[in-house]
Amino acid sequence: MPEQDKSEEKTRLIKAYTAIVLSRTLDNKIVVSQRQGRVGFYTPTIGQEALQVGASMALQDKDLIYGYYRDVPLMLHRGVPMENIINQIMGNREDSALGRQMPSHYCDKKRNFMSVQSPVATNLPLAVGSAYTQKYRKTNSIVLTTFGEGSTSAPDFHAALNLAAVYNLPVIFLCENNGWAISMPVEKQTLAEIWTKASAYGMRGVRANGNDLLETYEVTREAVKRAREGKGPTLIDAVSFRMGPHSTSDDPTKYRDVIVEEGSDKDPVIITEKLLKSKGYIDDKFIESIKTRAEKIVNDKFEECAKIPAADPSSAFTGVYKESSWMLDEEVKDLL
Amino acid sequence: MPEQDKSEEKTRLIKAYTAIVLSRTLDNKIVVSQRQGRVGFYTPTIGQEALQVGASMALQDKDLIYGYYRDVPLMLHRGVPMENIINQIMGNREDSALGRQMPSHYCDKKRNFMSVQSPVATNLPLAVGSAYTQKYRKTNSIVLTTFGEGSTSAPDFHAALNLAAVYNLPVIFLCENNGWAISMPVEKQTLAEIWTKASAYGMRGVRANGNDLLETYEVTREAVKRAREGKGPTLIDAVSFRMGPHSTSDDPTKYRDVIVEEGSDKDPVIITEKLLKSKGYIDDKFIESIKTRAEKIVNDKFEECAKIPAADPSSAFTGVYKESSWMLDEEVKDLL
Amino acid sequence: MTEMNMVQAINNGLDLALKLDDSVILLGEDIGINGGVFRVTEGLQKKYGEDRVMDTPLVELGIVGMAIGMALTGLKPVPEIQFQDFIYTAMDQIINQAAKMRFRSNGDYTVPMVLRTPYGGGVKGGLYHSQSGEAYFAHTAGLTVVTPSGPYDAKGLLLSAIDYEDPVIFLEPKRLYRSIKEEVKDGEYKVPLRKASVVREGDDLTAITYGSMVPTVKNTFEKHKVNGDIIDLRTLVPMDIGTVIQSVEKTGRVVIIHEAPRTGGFGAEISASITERALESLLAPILRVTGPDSPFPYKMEDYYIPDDRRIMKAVNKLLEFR
Amino acid sequence: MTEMNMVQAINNGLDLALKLDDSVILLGEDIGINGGVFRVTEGLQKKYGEDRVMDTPLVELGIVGMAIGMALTGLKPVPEIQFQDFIYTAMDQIINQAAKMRFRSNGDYTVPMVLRTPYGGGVKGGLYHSQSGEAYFAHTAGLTVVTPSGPYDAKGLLLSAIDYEDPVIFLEPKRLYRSIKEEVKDGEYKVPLRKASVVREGDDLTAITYGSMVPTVKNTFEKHKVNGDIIDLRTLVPMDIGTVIQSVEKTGRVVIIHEAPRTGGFGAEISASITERALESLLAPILRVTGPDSPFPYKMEDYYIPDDRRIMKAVNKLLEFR
Ligand SMILES: Cc1ncc(C[n+]2csc(CCOP(=O)(O)OP(=O)(O)O)c2C)c(N)n1
Ligand SMILES: Cc1ncc(C[n+]2csc(CCOP(=O)(O)OP(=O)(O)O)c2C)c(N)n1
Ligand SMILES: [Mg+2]
Ligand SMILES: [Mg+2]
Repeated sequence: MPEQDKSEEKTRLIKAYTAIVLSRTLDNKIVVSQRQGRVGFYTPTIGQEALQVGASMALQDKDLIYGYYRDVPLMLHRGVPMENIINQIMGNREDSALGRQMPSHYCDKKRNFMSVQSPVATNLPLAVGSAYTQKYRKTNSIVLTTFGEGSTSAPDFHAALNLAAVYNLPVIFLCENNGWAISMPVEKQTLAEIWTKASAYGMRGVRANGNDLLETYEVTREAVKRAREGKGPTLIDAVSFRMGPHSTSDDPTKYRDVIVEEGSDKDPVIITEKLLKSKGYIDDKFIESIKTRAEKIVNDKFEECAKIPAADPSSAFTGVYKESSWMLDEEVKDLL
Repeated sequence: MPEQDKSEEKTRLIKAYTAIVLSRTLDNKIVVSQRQGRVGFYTPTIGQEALQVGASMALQDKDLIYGYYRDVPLMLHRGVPMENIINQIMGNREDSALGRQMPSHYCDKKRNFMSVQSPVATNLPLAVGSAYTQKYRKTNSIVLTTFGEGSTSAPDFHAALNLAAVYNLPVIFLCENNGWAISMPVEKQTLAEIWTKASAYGMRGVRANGNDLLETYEVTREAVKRAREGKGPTLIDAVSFRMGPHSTSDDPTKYRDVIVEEGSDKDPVIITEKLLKSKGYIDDKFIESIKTRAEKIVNDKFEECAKIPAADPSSAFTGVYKESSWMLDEEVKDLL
Repeated sequence: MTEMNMVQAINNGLDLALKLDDSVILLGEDIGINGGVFRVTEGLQKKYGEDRVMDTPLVELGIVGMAIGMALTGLKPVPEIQFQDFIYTAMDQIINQAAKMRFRSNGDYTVPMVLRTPYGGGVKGGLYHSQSGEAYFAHTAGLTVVTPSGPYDAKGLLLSAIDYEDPVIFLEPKRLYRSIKEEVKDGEYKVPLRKASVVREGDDLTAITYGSMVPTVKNTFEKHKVNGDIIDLRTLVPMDIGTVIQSVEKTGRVVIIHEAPRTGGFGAEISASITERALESLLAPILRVTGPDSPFPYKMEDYYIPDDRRIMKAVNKLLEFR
Repeated sequence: MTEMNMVQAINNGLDLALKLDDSVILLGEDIGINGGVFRVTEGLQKKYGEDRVMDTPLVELGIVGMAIGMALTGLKPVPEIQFQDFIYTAMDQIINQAAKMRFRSNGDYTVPMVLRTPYGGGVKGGLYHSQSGEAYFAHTAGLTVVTPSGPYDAKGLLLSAIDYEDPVIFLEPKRLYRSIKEEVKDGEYKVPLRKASVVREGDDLTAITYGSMVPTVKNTFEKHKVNGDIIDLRTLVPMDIGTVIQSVEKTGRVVIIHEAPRTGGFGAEISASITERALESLLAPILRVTGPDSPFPYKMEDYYIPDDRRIMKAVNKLLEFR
């Protein structure tokens, strides 16, 4: 690799690694805070950092993302300010949804990160429609949408992939295959490997080791390139592992043994560190300093955000229509 | 082939051919009657006779069928009395649904032919549930469900195939691939060949030439055998051609040229005749006599059924619950 | 001005919308080369191309979901569901995505989509080609539910809906598609959403109805010389409560007519809203003349749909009540 | 008799049903090894095996569709939808298959299925874990809509529903899952469907409510010593109109309380049914205290759900009205 490229790669990988560490640190902080009652609910992202950041590395700012409730690493790498994420989780006055949505339901229009819903896979047809806009308007932007492997059983997955293929749209379906849908292991969810489902739509499907930052990046980059060149959609099956519980309400000991311990060889943070070390981009000192800095950033941001007051109660009952309905106006007068 | 087997095959194939001819004759009769205003609506089956009869040949009486609105040949071969079909289409007092359902919405519990609905593909999850019952109750019966290739885009297709595979159920998905979904050709419906969609569920998928009675029979027989042996579901892509309009309300000249003329070499009736002739089972005289007899049977049955009076109007407003609701009772008093 | 039936008027409205604004995209099953099973989109694909009048695969939730995704990125999609009876697989997209998007994103993302679909009986469609499901949509905050009762309104309401910045469920009474002709303005004009229209005036009672039943009620009142107001709601939600209450305060007697089953139908909301606000004006019980609480039948549809006889039974009961 | 909360009572009812009849099959997401996200099915898979308590892939329409197919072939499926908010992709199966099967096959095929699902707010679930969609089901002829308000009724109604030969939508108020304990009979007993229960008696007014709101209304009446009937409908459709009208004729004043949004909510049907039948008994407008016409919010859910203050506002308005 020429020096110039190597230096670019180093910058890119350090940015990626930083996002991974920040995200892991934030994740742990929120989980602890939830237990302390400072946060209502949360869907941890632990274990899915490398694949999300790898995919994000392949995107441009103008590309659209229809993410899901587990996409903090992706958002951080993309440049969504950490306080936006924390404010959302706290549902305070600065939350994009003013406390209307549950925690983990992010939205950041400035960074083209669309509003997250709870019903799984229902973002996929929307992503397809938005990809249609890009093609129709010749924007040269593409759309990426994320979802879990359990969500591939949902009807919207089927609808979206077929439509994307038929209209040859610039959209990438990134399956964050963490092996579990709450208590349902992927082997019982479906008998086929996820990436092979693409062939049912005449679409390209590929698998990536989701714990390998660079592999996910390369696979996504290829998909992005094809999409931008008008060569159509790709389904990426990024295989990783859900290291945490499904959510802070979930007790995984009911249905599984822990298989990947934090800090073990299979932890994507450790795998990414090894990668960067092997390339000579970072060393233990760097790792320590970045983790210390991450702790401080996360703690500071968290405390800052915790001070932001709740939105005015009335904000939970407005903004349903552009022009309000008289019914709601009347009802709100009664209930506030 | 030993004599015994040959004679059995002859009986079987003549029964099949007879059903095909009867069905074609009935089809034409109903289409003409619709133009004369004697029938309200109809979805012709012309072109799909060989595949339906071929599939039916592989079933036992105890097997369940979840069919769709184009399954007259299948029903006739199975032994559904022709008058049941005509009565349904006329919606008279003898209709299984007492004139409640549109024409082409058959039901014959005695022959294990389940009630047909209009929304496409929504019979598929039901077929899976009923297949579950067979497995759970160890009945050794299997379930066959039919649908058009357009219906593979519908969400229920996706749900049903995945569930059937995951629970390894004795169910056969027979796609009657007639090339069109009203005005939408299969090439625009989906980019993949229909039989390949099975692989997305880890299921066996096979293609059959649906105009070839024996091929469809063999393919279905193999699928039935596997299902009965506990080897799970199969998707069969039986490729034929919709020779008629989508329905009597449809004008196909708006969107396509006629490609298969009745009586041409591609007509499954002609293809089946050739097959039976080549085996020495029938000759031209037999063909003529069977067609003449079919004309007579169809005309007689039709006129008989036409004489059956309509059901009492009140029957359109009963039978919603086992124990009627007071609301409906009250409403019906007002409207009759 | 040209004399048009409702199919022609909607076709004309869509044509105009497509011409005036290249953000407008039509999508649905068989709407392109085939011109729609009711011919509402006839000729439009030829005129505006396959990328603006899109034939879709057979998947209602995909049609609606894609349309929402288009709307979120600046287009103005007008999806068609071939029969309202087939909309239910798309209910999640409608209820959980379209209706809630503005609220949950605090206005960052909005869904200016007009979801067109023919509804109601009268074409011998049986259980699955005759349903009137307006109540399902009317109960869903975030949706605006509109139904025209004639060609002029159909075009004018459609153009308003396309301009509206929130999702509109546009229910077309298929029974009226070709049965009424009216003079319709050739160019652009709008009939406002959220505004009822008083289609006949009188003092003795108030008939409240919408969509497919409006002509029936009008004909009944004319034939039997009923001296009453007939209110065509046009927009069900948000309902034009002012017009309703004003009439009720004048007449004191109310009959509500719709084709959908009575229990939980939109008539219940109209009745409840009136009782809440104008009980003291009521001189008689509020009556509902509706479809019965049973699936829509094939053969006996003329009994199912409210008719002259049933409407007059209610009218007479109201007038005789004291 | 054992003291149980609603989770325990339903679990106990399911256990009994599974034991008594091998046609009973439970299916749903995470109901097996995990015991359900609310623990309602805890321990049942272990006891009855994976073929009777089935963990399913993530596909609501498949869960419901499969259950219908089981019911059509002699089983008694009890599918669970994890949250009622996620039921909408299965609406077509519910409306077009389950509800219409008996009618369209003239009784040859029937759907004895009990579709269980937790609904309503109070667990900080936001837009998608808090909905009360009963009105969608109540408007669908062919369905029977049931919702218990406490542990005893929950078990008894569930056992009636499993025995019933038509599809039942069994809505479990998740807010009450663990908040109330009652003495519950250990063995089999039934609480009849289609029968309301008068949970408190009084002369001044009638409160009509169901499911999640019943304890709130009871507490409010007790605390403020309101002298009124409280009717817990238990079965919404077909509604027990006799009990309702009898009370209204006694009191002449009616307040309806539910958590779902007002417009097109089931309260509208209750109100309309009363006005139709008992206008002359009414001494005051029928009032509705309901959730507002907006999506269910995360943070401000205590404002969304009718409370003591709002109920008393309506009660006082009714009592003062003359
Ligand atoms: C349509 C729908 N059904 C059920 C749920 C409840 N639920 C939330 S997450 C989840 C599992 C999703 O698994 P997967 O798609 O693999 O994503 P993961 O949580 O593993 O990232 C379920 C069943 C839901 N959100 N949406
Ligand atoms: C869910 C649904 N959407 C739309 C329709 C209207 N419709 C009736 S048949 C049909 C085409 C079906 O094509 P295919 O599945 O190939 O069956 P075929 O009619 O060709 O036998 C359509 C769109 C329907 N019945 N159901
Ligand atoms: Mg997962
Ligand atoms: Mg076809």
